[in-house]
Amino acid sequence: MSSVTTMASTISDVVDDGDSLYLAGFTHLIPFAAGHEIIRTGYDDLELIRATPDLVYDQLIASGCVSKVTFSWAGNPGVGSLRAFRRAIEDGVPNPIETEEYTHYGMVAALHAGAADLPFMPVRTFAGSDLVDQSDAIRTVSSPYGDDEIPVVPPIKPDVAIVSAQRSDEDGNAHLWGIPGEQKEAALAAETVICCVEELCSTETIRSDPNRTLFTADAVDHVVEVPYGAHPSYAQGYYDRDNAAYLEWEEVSKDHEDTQAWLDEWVYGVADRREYVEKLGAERLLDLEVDSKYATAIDMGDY
Amino acid sequence: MSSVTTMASTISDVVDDGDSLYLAGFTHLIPFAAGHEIIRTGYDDLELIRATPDLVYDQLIASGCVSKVTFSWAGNPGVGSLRAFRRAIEDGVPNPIETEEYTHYGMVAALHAGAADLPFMPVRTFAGSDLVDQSDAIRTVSSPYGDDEIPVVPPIKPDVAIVSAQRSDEDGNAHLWGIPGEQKEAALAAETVICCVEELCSTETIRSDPNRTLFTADAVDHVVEVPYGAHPSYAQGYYDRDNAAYLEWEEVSKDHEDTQAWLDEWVYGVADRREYVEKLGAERLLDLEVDSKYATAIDMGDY
Amino acid sequence: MEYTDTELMVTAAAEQLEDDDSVLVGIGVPNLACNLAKRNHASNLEMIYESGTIGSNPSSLPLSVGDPVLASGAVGIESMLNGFSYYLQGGRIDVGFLGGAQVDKYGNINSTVIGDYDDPAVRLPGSGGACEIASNAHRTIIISPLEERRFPEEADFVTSPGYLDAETERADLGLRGGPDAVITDKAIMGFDADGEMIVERLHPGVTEDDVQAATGWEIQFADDVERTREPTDEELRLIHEELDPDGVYLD
Amino acid sequence: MEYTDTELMVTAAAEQLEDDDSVLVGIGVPNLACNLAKRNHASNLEMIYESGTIGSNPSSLPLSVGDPVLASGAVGIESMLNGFSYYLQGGRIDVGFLGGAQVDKYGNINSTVIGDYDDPAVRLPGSGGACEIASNAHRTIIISPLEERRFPEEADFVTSPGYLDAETERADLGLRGGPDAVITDKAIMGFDADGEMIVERLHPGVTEDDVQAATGWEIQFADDVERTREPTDEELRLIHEELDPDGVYLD
Repeated sequence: MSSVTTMASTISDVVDDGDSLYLAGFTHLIPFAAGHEIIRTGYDDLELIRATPDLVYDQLIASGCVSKVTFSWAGNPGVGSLRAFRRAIEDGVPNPIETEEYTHYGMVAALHAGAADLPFMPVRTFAGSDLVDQSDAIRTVSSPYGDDEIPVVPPIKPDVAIVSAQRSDEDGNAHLWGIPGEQKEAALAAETVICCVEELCSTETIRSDPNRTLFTADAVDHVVEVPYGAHPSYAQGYYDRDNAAYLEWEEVSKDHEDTQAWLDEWVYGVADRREYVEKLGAERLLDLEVDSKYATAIDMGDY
Repeated sequence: MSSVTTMASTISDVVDDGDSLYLAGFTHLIPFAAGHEIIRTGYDDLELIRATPDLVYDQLIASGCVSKVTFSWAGNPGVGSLRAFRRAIEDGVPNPIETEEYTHYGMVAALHAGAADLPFMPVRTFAGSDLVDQSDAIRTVSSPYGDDEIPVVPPIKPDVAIVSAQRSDEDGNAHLWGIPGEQKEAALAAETVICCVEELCSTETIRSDPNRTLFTADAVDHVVEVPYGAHPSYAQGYYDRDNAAYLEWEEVSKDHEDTQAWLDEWVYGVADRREYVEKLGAERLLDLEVDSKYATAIDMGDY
Repeated sequence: MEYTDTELMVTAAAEQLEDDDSVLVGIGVPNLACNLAKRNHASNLEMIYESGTIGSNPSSLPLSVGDPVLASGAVGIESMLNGFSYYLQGGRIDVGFLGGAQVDKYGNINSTVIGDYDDPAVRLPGSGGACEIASNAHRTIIISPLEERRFPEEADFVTSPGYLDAETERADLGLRGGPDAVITDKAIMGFDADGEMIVERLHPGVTEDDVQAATGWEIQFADDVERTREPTDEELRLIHEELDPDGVYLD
Repeated sequence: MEYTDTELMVTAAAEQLEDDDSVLVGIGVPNLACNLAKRNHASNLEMIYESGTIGSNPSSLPLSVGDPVLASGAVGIESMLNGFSYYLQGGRIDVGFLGGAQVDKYGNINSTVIGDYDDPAVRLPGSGGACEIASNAHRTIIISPLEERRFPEEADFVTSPGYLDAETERADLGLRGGPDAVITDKAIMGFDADGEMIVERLHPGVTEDDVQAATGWEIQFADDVERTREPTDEELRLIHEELDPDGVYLD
């Protein structure tokens, strides 16, 4: 059972230095608001885990709060590389970071093992790849049914997962539509879960469509309502992906000082997400607006 | 890619004697229409697989077309045992059947392994149970991460799966709501898949809500539109479960001759599902009607 | 007010539940017990069914664990695979209810066969999810009438592990929890440190001899065996007027 | 009509696709190639993205594989876990597209590091889903400009297995399929029976010497090397007017 709180109090209450964090999302519903609050709160020894470190991880790394990144694809989707991530690895700027590397499937299979309390998950990937040699985590098991060996991954259980959905009730029963990525598995694998939503809704709304529920209050410890919390990522049906911002980051992040200046302006320079959105301005918000297109209704029946 | 066909032609085209069949569903959307067509078509060496053999498997067994049942719980839900199933095992009437036994989780994990092409799936069940001794299928694997041994199940890949949904397009992209059971895993694990739907819908309806899609045309070979195809099971939002019929079966099935008489009347005595529904009569259908209760709309956005 | 054995089992089972428990609910007595607890001392009880419905709030009594009334108005619905993987195996179920044809001295349960597996006298339905409930719930509550044939010293077949042979540790086999209570129509039993069943409460009017006569081994009695609390008038009213107005399970 | 290298790569990649193929689509050339094929010879092509969208029918070009335009109007959307488990590993993907910083003689691809893994000259994004695409798709198509630094005899790091060392059998490691074609800006290569890359078509105006000069090993040429077909006017019109009207990938 969870409680509805503000982002600032939730982050400072929940996230301790030394924790492993999973900010979930595959392109969709990436919790930028939470990431920025983590930067403002100030840490220096966080392990960030995530299949697809995105701009938000680049920003966290640039701010100096990260000591390790566990990942499977660290890039700016459709644009290029993550330059702060690379600077940390290639040049130790602002600090060296350790890395642990999976493939996408290896990563989500490991989260599944964490969520389902399995000692390992078998995957038909890694064989023939040098990734095996770089990781003690990836091992093999002989099938007892006469097949050859199959690679396995161990469970990943982050200390904290920050997951998102378009709407949830105050308990954290959450409806998500569009691309779910690994939000569910991250929520179920983590010790403590913060759920960020575009809007709170009634439990009746959730109960009207239980098949839409991606994870239930069981998995959630804190609910934070944070409109536009995913910008420049997007919330399906609420606002568009700000692709221009992803392209801009490629320029901003080329240089460490420019990156710091960006953080000063857009993260340290605002108190919270509301100020960030005000700073974005109405014109940008209007550009990201999307016309409505409702799903065809389904009848659950009044049993 | 699939084609829309009639139940009779589909069953006779697809199901061969000696095949293993999975008629999917957990209480919800059980394909009785397909089961009755299998009885009418006439076989004598089918392997029936399913977590929850229901009345439809009892009827198939009573008709003499079954040589083996692989299952995890063989009962009349909320009522009692499956009496034809028991007669076959305890007394060899109408013919002896072989059995292979799992637990629910073991069964769906085995289907998952079949669907995902894994050589096995680990499960934290079976340890300490005598079920292990009765099955060569359940084995153990040592975790390479220092844990103890964990039981594993092999993949189950039925020759034919008959799955159901409330609606699909002509290609077999299917929307299901309510209890999904193991419909998805069965559809993905089987070699050939027949999808039974209450109604065909446009692809636009499917595309309006892609998160509602339980399985796609990829998995489906034949689509059959068969209203009331699940009776006396139910289709959420379409009609209620006919609990009276489940209670009646407890009486009918006590005696092999009574069971045969029932099959003569309700299966052999009708040409197809339409005649069965006509025979049920309007009053029964009205009793099973359910008032509408629509899910709260979601906006996918017109991107 | 008069009450039946079943009603006493319902109120006794309800007492085993704590507020905020996640319960994997079965049909019959467990369903009534959960709904009773939810209306009294455990308003935050989360009811999950084997069919995958989570937070079900049924407006009428379901016949099976997969009735549509459990899906309509639930807070979530999982596939069997996800339900068993994430809720049971993942450790999110506090309490599971179990029944069976035989319950033995160490809480092992048989719901598979009476007699020989390969040539059974009675072929029972099988495990279903019982083996995983017994293996993965944090605690299990067994519900069964107390009869000698139902409580043999050793079950013909162990479908769902209890405390095994009382020597093997459940944890060594990777098993979570274990049987916590046995609710019968004559007494309520718990388990001692070795995992052997022990009578803790006798129902009103029942003697130790009555219990021993209905048990297939020399059963232990706690030093301070107490009397089971009788259902209150309010509990009986709730059960009859609200939970099972049609008397599906109580007549 | 005039055309660019990229346009030729798009039409050449489109030709590799067959009707009814399920394709795991990447951004850029693969996306344009799939959409072109779908409008021409492969109207039943099923486009699946790594983000889990199935049967996407984007009304505009996505910047990433997870853009909302790929979700809205898809026939289905899977979680990453299900997408990789059931579509890729389950064997439902006929064709996967791959790129990378290095492609070696046997079609092994590096998208991890240039230089030493522990002290890299360039840290690349990593596998993402590339290793599983290379391992599980029934055939893969590699897209890359042909440059000596991009086509070394041996990759600095094998992220995604091709034909390995040409001695180990892919099937012995449990790997499905393998690289089928390499589409570059100078030529199209296939693989011989041993799994070694072999030039099969030269683009118009390109010589064998041009190809050899841009390759890090002595590359084989087929006996009957042909010329790559030029894009037709209709293909170029489709690409420019319908598929990439804003010139996102083609300018």
